Amino acid sequence: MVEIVSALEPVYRRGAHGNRDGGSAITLWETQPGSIVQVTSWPGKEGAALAAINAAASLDVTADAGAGVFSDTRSAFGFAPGRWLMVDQAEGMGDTLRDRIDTQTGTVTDLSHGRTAIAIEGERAEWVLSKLFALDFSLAAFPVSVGKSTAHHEFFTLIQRTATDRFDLYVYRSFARSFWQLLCTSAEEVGYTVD
Amino acid sequence: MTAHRTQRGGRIDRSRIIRFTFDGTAMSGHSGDTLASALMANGISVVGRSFKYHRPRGIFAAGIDEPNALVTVIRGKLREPNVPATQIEIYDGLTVESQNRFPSLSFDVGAINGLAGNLFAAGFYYKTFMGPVVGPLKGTRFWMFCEQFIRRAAGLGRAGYEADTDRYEKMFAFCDVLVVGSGPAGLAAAQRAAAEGKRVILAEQDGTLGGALRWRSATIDGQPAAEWLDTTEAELRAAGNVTILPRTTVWGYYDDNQFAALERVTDHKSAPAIGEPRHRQWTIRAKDVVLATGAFERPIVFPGNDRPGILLAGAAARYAAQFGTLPGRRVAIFTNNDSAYEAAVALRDAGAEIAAIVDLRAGISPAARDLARQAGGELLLGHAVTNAGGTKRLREIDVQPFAGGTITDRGKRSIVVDCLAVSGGWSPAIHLASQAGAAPVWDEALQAFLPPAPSQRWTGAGAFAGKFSTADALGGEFEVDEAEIDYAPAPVFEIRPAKKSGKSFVDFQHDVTASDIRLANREGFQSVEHLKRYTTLGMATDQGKTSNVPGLAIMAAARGIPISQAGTTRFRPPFSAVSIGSLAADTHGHFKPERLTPMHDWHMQHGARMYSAGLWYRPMIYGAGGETIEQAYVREAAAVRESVGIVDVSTLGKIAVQGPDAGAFLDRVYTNMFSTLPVMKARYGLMLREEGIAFDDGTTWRLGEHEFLMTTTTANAGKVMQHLEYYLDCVWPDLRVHVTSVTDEWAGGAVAGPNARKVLEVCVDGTALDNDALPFMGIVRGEIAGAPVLICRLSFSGELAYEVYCGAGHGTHVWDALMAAGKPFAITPYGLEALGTLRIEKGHVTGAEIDGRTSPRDLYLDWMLSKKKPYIGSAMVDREGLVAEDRVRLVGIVSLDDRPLNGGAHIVERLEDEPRDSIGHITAVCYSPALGKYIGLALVKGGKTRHGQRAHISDPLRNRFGPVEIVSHHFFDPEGSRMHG
Amino acid sequence: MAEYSFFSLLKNAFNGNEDWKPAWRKPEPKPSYDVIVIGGGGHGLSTAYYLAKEHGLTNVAVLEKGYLGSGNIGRNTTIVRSNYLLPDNIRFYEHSLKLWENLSHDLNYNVMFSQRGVLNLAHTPAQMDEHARRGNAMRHEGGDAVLLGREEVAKMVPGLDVSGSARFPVHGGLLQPRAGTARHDAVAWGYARGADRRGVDILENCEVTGFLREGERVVGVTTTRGEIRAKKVAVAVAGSTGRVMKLAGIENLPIESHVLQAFVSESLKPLIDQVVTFGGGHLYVSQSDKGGLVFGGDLDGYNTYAQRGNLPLVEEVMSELLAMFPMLARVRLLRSWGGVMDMSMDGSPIITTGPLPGMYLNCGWCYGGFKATPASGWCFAHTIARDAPHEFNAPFTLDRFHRGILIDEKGSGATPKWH
Amino acid sequence: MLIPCPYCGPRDLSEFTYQGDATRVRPDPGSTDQAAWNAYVYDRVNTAGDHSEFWQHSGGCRAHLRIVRSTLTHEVKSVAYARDSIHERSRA
Repeated sequence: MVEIVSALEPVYRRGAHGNRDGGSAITLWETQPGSIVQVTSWPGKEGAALAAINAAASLDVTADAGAGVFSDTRSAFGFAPGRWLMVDQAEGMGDTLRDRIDTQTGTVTDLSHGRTAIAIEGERAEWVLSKLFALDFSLAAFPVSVGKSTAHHEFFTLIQRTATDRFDLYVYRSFARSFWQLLCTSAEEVGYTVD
Repeated sequence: MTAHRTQRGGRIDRSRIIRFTFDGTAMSGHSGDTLASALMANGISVVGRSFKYHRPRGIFAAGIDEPNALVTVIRGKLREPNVPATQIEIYDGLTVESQNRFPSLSFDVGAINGLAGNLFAAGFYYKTFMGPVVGPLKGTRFWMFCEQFIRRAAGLGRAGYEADTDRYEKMFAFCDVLVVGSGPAGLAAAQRAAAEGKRVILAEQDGTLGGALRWRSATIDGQPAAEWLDTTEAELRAAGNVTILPRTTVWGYYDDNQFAALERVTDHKSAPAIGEPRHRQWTIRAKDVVLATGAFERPIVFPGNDRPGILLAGAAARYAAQFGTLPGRRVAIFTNNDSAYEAAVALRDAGAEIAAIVDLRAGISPAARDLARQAGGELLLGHAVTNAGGTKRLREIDVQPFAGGTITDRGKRSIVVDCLAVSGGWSPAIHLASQAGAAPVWDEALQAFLPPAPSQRWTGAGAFAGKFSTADALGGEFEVDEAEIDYAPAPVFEIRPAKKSGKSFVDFQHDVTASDIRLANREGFQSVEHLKRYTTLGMATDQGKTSNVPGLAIMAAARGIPISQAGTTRFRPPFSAVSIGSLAADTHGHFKPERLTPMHDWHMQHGARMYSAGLWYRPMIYGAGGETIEQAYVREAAAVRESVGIVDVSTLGKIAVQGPDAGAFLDRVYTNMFSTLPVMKARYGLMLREEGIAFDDGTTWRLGEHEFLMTTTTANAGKVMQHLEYYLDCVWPDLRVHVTSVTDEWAGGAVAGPNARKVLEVCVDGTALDNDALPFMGIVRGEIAGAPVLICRLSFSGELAYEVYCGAGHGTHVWDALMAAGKPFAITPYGLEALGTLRIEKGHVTGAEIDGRTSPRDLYLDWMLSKKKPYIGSAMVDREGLVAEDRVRLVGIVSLDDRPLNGGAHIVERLEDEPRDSIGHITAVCYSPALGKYIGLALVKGGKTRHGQRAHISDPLRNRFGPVEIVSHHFFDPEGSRMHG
Repeated sequence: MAEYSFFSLLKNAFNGNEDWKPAWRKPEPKPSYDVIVIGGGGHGLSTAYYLAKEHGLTNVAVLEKGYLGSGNIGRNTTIVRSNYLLPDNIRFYEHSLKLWENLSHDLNYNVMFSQRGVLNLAHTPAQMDEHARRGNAMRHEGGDAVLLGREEVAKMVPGLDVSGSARFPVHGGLLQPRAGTARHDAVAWGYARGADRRGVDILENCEVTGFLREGERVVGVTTTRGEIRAKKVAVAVAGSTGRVMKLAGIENLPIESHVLQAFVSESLKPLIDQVVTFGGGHLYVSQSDKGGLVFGGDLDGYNTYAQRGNLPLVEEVMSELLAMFPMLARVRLLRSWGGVMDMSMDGSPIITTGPLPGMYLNCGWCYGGFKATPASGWCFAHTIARDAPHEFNAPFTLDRFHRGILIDEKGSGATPKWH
Repeated sequence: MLIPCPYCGPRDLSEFTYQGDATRVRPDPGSTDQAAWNAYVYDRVNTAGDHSEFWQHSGGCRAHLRIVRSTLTHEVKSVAYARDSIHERSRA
């Protein structure tokens, strides 16, 4: 397999940065999944589409708006009516889902190359993300495993909370470098480490 | 330490000396001082000059309402003008300059304007400077001559041209209860909400919490107010559900309880910490909000009321009690209400001598009498201050008996004082409530506008709601011991001695006087808005916080109507001025994101000069060894025609159109047919707007029975996506079609030229590439260097050409492989300029021709209009205006003088006519290596009918005129034999 | 002696300014007029003025629902220019510019028209070509336009970010030297006084509540100050067009009402001498004689009659301003406000007879209303007096949309928020 | 302004794109009734009051919504997915 080259390479500077007074309050890294796949069902076929996702990935996503699940290697969440994002560290999930979801159920769109996945973890993750997105990141309003779609200016972003202090962000690849730089700048105040 | 610093008291840290400079003079103050209190402590009486008459002015207020003491804060090369000294917390190294004075604050030549005050009355600009009707200064010339002097004289502080390199940030916050203001009302509200477990944000515009608790005397639950404040603040800080934001002004109340607030994060520090923004712009979404914004004290209007040394009584008390600074040694009080008596006591307690308390009222409350006794000094009830003397420092005041609105000369006397503390009553700070949408209500008893009934989810508390006592502000549950004074003022706003004795100011900063308001009335500028606009009352940086109500009252009196009928202006955001940087937040210095193709780094490493196309960066040319742009693109374009070139086309919009009805949907979206397109074939399509105007074009590839890959132009990708989504959601929801933007999923490279197939044959695995396997507009899947690719044989250049798509993460890998495979054929990377040249030679249209005004017929694309089916635009494309004879239509033009053509030049039939009648314009130009000529595309009236005719370009802006021949836009290989070959 | 002059100012200064007359009378409505103009904004007042001055019609009333000039005439960013692309627009706005050049004399009222130049920046070679096309179009119609290179722009506008590292580096710009700014309120007041002195009744606080009809024909209006009849009823109410026309039974028009926000900074010593517009977005800025930077950008982009906007647009405008002038981050925004724009479907106005007999309609001003004030009134007065349009407003018909004879300056079609 | 997206919940105005008057009815695709087409493309009710309009949650789930909102106060009175409201209209 040919490696998927990161869009961030020249600006991805591992190590500790920003204000070091309190150490690093957050950690940032690119998760580089092998598969990022969108599944969209026809109205009324949401159940069948979900069943296919859950079967393909051995997950248990429910039909509620924004509902999601995750494991060590996979995650899935709804981000629009009848629309889910399915992420797998391994390549090939697109084909697996295409095999399981027929035309009568919905459609599968492979976005493995088109989105850049960034994780932000740490006690100040909510604070830093609140600089960019008009979302309430408190645990009550944004529980663990839930997904949301949002935007900061031109940066369209999908966000899944994967721990009380961790969020996984999916941004368009062509914007990823600018977004990463913005994220790093926003994190300087609290100190951050790129892993 | 100075004559004006009190011996003790105040919430300042006397052990910490802070050094700053004012107009170049080194001074010092204490931690806890504002610049205003520190200047006062240093004995500075004149702090600024007024706008129009350049009158010397001193500190008048203690808060955001300060009209006079505006200064410029200087940090390195950066200047921040017009900052109220009352809002600046001093820090070591603070450097400030006074403003609007020349040559110096103490001697200002502009003060000469004051001598001709009657000439410069309200509206004088409108009545003169028109200049002569004939001669060299007619028209606007005389005015413009005068204007340059007026402009220089006007304005307040000077901003610099140096780019501001500080950081600004945004922050979104959500809460159950936002409390605006941390005076007693705000603190109590925050405490209550916190106890109920609500998520609370408490915003305070000052650096410290407490509002009036910091200077008014009262006992709360047995504790002195200041102690209660400290305890309560500590409790709130300890609670997990309260966010306290000091130095944060809530300045905007927007729809649906969204608030804009400015936090001044580092303005009070000598230097910011790493990563710390200067300002943070908060957008707060609050379920409920408590407006506890307090009230502004009003001045009383009388002749000479702007002398340095005259200030608001509440402010005087605050300087004494909070800052341990005396505004004067020998102080008189002038009031129409009880609250100033508290101020008198505070000043007295801090060490000032109270010379007299002059009260317009004949009788006062027992509490006020008590306070008067404590303060000492003469109590002059039924008296008014009728004049004030002293230029750079108040020297004396004139006092006369006052009864029933009349001043009597008998009993007139002068009192020597260096400070006059004035109170004309209080105006609740209702600005945010007014922004939220409703008109305030005039309260006759309090002589003030009270907040309207809420139109959004807010409640009011404390002085904001007309509840001025500490007990009322805190609410019922506290035991409060305070002077029980009466806050209702006498309804007197102006003192008008019979004999005119000087200017009586209403709006201090803008030098609007009471006579200006009466002049406005005489001239019919009576409505509040006319008053404001004609006299500029309330338009200064303080937005009339002290002047609005007195101004309105004087107008009402002049008109002989009650104030309630005179109306009030609507308050608009911002409540107080906010830095433009904070509103731009993270975009300051980073205006828009950069969109990069997967091969961006390769282009940069190979000498590409980049061109910004919307947010994208695309190679314009690859500069080889000092070539000009023209030399580079001619070389690149020639290489394509002669052998092979490669261009990055990743920026083209790409949309996955999926579902059983995808073909039917495309038939409606495109003017031509797509449902009949075979799988693994592509077709060029044209989209119109409903009006029948060309919208976008591109090729769409059928990858499966139910799966299409649509390409759009780079510029319109977003618009087309939205267009498709709109029709699927709002017009044809029954169609089972999904659209997804996959622009970023694919890297695309177009390999073009007679040797294109040979290049691919070297590197593509898994598929044949011959004419049968991959005919024109055919598509195949294969692999290049192990990466899966999708190859479509289509041509924008007119050459044998292939678009090779692969996953974006494989983009550079595949590009490298193509470059390696092309090496024997001298494969040449080419940029937008060469791409443009090749397309002009072929007569293909782009955004320059599909400009939102041209119809498909104008572009000779009518062959693409299907007669077999309706499509978006089909019903309107034949309207009379769209088929008119005189429309401009697409042609080619050839320069006949062998000189370059210019885009944007016009075409005329004859150069001799004056004015020349334009028959069209040039949309795109190039030097054509294939033709050896300068050519262009143009939109010209008559279009095709002019082929073979001579015309002229007329480009007066660039002084380029010359003959051209109008020809077909298909310049090169019109039969298309090269791309089919 | 003219009513207003330096000498009259001096004379009055010695009298303590006690003798000035009201700028316009506040008369009671008469039962009938030859012409009623609905709308006491810039366009309504200039229409009344030119009806009296150019056509001898003085039995005219201007009806204003609030105070005179309460609408967009006092809410705009005061820019006057004729730098249009399409000939129909150039001719009309060029006529307007010529009227502006003599307006202070004509009205004996200093409207402070300052021909300081309007500079449109270009940030790509393609944008330079677009500007050249526009400037050449202006020159071919007899207007003034100059194309400037980057160095010339840098010299003319200190503080402008002309560096190559700007996100959208400046390539040059199109300058219209005769364009500039004027004092917006003065235009309303000057026309009001001019019309008043010629006999026109200006009726403030007189809201139209209905139309009087005889058959199809409009023969007057009902108002909050009583019924008023007229031979001709002209409507010039900009953002309120939809509301007023509904009173006449016209339910649909090619108009949407949108809010446009405007902004002013605190007063500063002279910093920016021209009107400068950004090509990497949509922003225009100039500095008033009082020293405030006056600027604005795009519409908020949704239908509204509320004269207030929302935050996202505020932030976008500030971003664009700082992209041009990075020194302004430390300058402070003093005030923002909103005006309701009557956005037409092609971005160009409507000045026409009809749509009902006895009625005349002037609307669809989009962003162009202020600079059009003189020509709009001039052409509308002609149309009312002669029952036919002048050649300058002949293209601005109501039926052009249906016929497809569009004057689409921006090429963005029937989506008003994009014009 | 906040818009209550049925999927995403109340979201900031900045995430939405206005898509105009939702009372307009597109004629049958094959219709040749010019007056109906003209009305659809160019004429607007431009209501001062409760206005029925489309918004796209373009910075979110991308669904089009049909919203009734006051053009006098900006208060959102009702919201539904556009596709559902079209279905209802076509059933009616």
